Amino acid sequence: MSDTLETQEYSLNLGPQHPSTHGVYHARLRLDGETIVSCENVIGYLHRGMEKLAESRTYAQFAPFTSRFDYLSGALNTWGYAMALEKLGGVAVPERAEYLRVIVGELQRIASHLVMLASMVIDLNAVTGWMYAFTAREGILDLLEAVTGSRMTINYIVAGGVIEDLPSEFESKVKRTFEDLRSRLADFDRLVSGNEIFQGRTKGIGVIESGTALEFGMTGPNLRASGVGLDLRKDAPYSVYDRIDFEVPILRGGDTFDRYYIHLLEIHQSVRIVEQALDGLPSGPLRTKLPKAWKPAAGEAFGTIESTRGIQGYHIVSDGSERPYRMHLRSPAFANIAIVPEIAPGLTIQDFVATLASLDIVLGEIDR
Amino acid sequence: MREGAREIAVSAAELVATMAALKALGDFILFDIVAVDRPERYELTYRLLDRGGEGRVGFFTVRVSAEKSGADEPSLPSLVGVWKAADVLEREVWDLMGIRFEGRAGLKRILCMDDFEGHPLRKDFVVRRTPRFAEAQEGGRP
Amino acid sequence: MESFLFYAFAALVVISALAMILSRNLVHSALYMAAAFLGMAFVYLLLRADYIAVVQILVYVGAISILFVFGIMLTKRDRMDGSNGFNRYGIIAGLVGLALFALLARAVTVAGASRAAPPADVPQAPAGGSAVAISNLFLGQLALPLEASALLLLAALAGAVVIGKGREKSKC
Amino acid sequence: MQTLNDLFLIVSGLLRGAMGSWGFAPGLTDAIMALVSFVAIAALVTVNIIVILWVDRRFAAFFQERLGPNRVGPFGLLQSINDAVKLIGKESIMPAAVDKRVYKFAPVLIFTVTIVLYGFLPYGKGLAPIDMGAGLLFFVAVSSTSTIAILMAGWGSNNKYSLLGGMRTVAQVISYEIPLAFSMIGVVMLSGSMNLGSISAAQHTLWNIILQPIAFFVFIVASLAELTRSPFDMTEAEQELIAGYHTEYSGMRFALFFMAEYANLFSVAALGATLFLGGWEGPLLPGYLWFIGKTWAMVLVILWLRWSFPRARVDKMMKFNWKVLIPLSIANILLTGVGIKLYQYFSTVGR
Repeated sequence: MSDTLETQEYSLNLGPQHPSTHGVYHARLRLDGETIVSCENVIGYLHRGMEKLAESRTYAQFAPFTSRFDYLSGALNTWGYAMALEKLGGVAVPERAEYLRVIVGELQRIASHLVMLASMVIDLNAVTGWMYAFTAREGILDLLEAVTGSRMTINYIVAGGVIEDLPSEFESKVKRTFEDLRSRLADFDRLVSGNEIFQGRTKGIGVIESGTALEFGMTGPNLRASGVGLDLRKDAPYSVYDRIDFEVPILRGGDTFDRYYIHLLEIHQSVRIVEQALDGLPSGPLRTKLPKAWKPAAGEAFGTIESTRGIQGYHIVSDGSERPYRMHLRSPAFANIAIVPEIAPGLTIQDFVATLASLDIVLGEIDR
Repeated sequence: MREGAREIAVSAAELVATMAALKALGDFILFDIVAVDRPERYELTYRLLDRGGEGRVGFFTVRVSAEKSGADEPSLPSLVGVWKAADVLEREVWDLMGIRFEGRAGLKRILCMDDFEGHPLRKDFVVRRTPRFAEAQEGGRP
Repeated sequence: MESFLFYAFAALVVISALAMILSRNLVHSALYMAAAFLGMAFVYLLLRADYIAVVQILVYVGAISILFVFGIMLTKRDRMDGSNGFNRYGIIAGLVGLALFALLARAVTVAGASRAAPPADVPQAPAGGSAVAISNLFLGQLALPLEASALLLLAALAGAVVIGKGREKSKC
Repeated sequence: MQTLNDLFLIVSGLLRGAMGSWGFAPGLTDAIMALVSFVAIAALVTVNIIVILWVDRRFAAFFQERLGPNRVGPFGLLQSINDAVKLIGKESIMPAAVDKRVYKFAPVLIFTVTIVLYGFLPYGKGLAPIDMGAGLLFFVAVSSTSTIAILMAGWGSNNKYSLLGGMRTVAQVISYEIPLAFSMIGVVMLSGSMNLGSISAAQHTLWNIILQPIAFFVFIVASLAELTRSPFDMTEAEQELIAGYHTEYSGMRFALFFMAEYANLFSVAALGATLFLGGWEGPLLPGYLWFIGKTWAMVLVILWLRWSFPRARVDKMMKFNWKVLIPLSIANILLTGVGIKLYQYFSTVGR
């Protein structure tokens, strides 16, 4: 008789239709009981060939498509694309537009982080926390709708500036919404973060060391939760971030709880940024108008932006025509999810679901 | 090097050694690989994120070309041994642009389906309405 | 009424016992076994032995048969249909079974004949249920055997833990 | 007042009298009365499920700053009926690879067990449909058989998620049965009976929750696990196992599982009310109203817990059971025994 009783491994397809894969992510797991032995990522179920589509659209026509990459933070996607185009064509952006971009971008970040918090706690079955976060997000979406006209796939930031000015009495609306947001976040924090069961489910689970995170090219909150302070808004300031006083929260644990908690901290920083940007909002034009058939000179440009999930990069190659010769998106979630097979072995299914939720993936951006 | 050019071009043979040397400097992480289908060659841009400059972050670009010879599949040495991030990035380039990376395992499609035919980002890829799968439509797909 | 119920439950026991033996599927067999246990519990109830019936359900249906089913379910299950195959001992088993049945039938008839005068120290089922009587018996007259069996079970439990954990892990 | 209190007894007495005057045989009368009480229980189960479903939704909505169902009927009261009709009308899909007999029988079994449980509850003084000496033990025993139904569903569905749910159920329910039963022993010791009616009557002066706070805590936690309610709803953890053991069920078969879950919620809450809150004991109002009221208080507590906590981890939950709850409940038995002896000693000395 052998020293230990033998167990039998079996495989389980977690996804693509599964409640907690946040879209159509598919993990092929080998399990021993409920413990994961190995994991294989299967992605691409949402692949829409966006990079190919870009080659048959003009630069302006493709802009709305970019908000469908990371559909939870559409405004930031369009901003990244706009910055790449501005680099490509050497277009100047009016100052007021930069401030408006910061306002809309940070509101979008808050909304996206709230979705992350909500979906993370619902994956741990804290249903009430989920409702709290989504109710808070509703207020932010109302603000975004008031400015941009849409709630999800925001197409507000275009190459050269923004398309609309702020509506009237926007500042007082923001003030009210933020008050509400703060009290809701405090409720949420008390309800979820301090909960013993929640901490037991998340602390020390799915730890990503900073070295591993860098090796896999992780960026964004997930990297900052592992103790690496890398945030383009601070480290390579674009737009007007160098004029705004904010902090980049850094946590050291690298576990699921830290990845969750850093989102909460970042929301507070984004609130600060929006408030300062509203205070410092200069007057002036909104947009450097580009011609309809805009033809940048042949060449290439790489525009990066600190998106909600990490550093997003748009690599655009122009051949002098009105359509891009090649458009490539460097998607942060694509790198973030690549780490899953590395950290999955040893986790149970429950922990896997929690860890996956904390990585905050958006399949629209991964599959492109 | 940091103060000098932010961009270097290397040959395919030197790629791995260059990258390993850059990694040994300690502050670079592999950020992205972009492949562009130029008329006469495939141009690959390896973008590294440089965290070295006193709290400032920059990007460092390494360019390498894969020649379009008569064979369908141009190839380059793989960087999986240097950065683990290269795994999915190289699979993406292989999937969409059809550049084979040598010296690594598990180079298979990542975004398109496993039985997809062709490499969609190549300029000679013809976009059709019907999907291209190895098996005919009426044949029961698994 | 009572005899009708008895025949119904007895039929349940016999049919599920037969089905357990004859079923080709091991899991079905285990489930039929649970049904037979349940039927036995009903028969106990009819005999006014409600405590025994409870224990029958709690231990046999609620725990033992579930562990049986559980154990069988987790074993290899490519094809469950032929998992409870027959072997060539069928005739011998049948003969042994018949002999056992004859023995039991004889015992029952003998006991039935002497039923008129039950031994004085066997308590009759009281009106408030048999639990009180049984617990009095267990904690009084039978305390020593009860404790001995508890010790035995504890030893078995510890042994099961040791075997289940394996040698390597139990070191740490 | 007394009339109101004994309303159901009087009605059943009248029925029996009427049947006697019609010349029915006593056996037949008994059978008909059993049928009547069965129908009454079934009606109670059904009405209860509908009400609990509605309350659960509205209660959750209240916690989550939502409105909840409010369109169908006044305050959305008919929403549950609407859902029931929908589920009955739906096609009951049976996957091809299931073990047909096991798959079909599991929902029937689980619902049967649920209805039987309702028969043991003491709804008022002398109002227990099945009144037996070891009633409490019987309740526990019968409720433990629902495990086998869940296991059948999980295995019969031929789905790995279902099987995982079934596996978790067995580990969870069988383990938590131990502290659940142990937590009741203190109460049994205090009242000196396992008859649920006597236990209620024994709490005439003082509710057991005051004498047995530890047991009450253990009971609540363990019954949450027994019911597989959040935070211990591992068996159907929708974020991990889709829907656990009933992933492959649809239509009326799914409805049976669903209804059984909520019906069990009520019966376990009723057991808690009987054991710790005095059951039908109470001044002024008729006993059955007290019983229903206390049960609903327990139901609301369980629902409140559901909407407040995330799901625990399987291994931590098991550790909690074996390392905290069981020692605690055993210590409680010891404490109760010592307490009873001390009380007896001092009360005799005092005399």
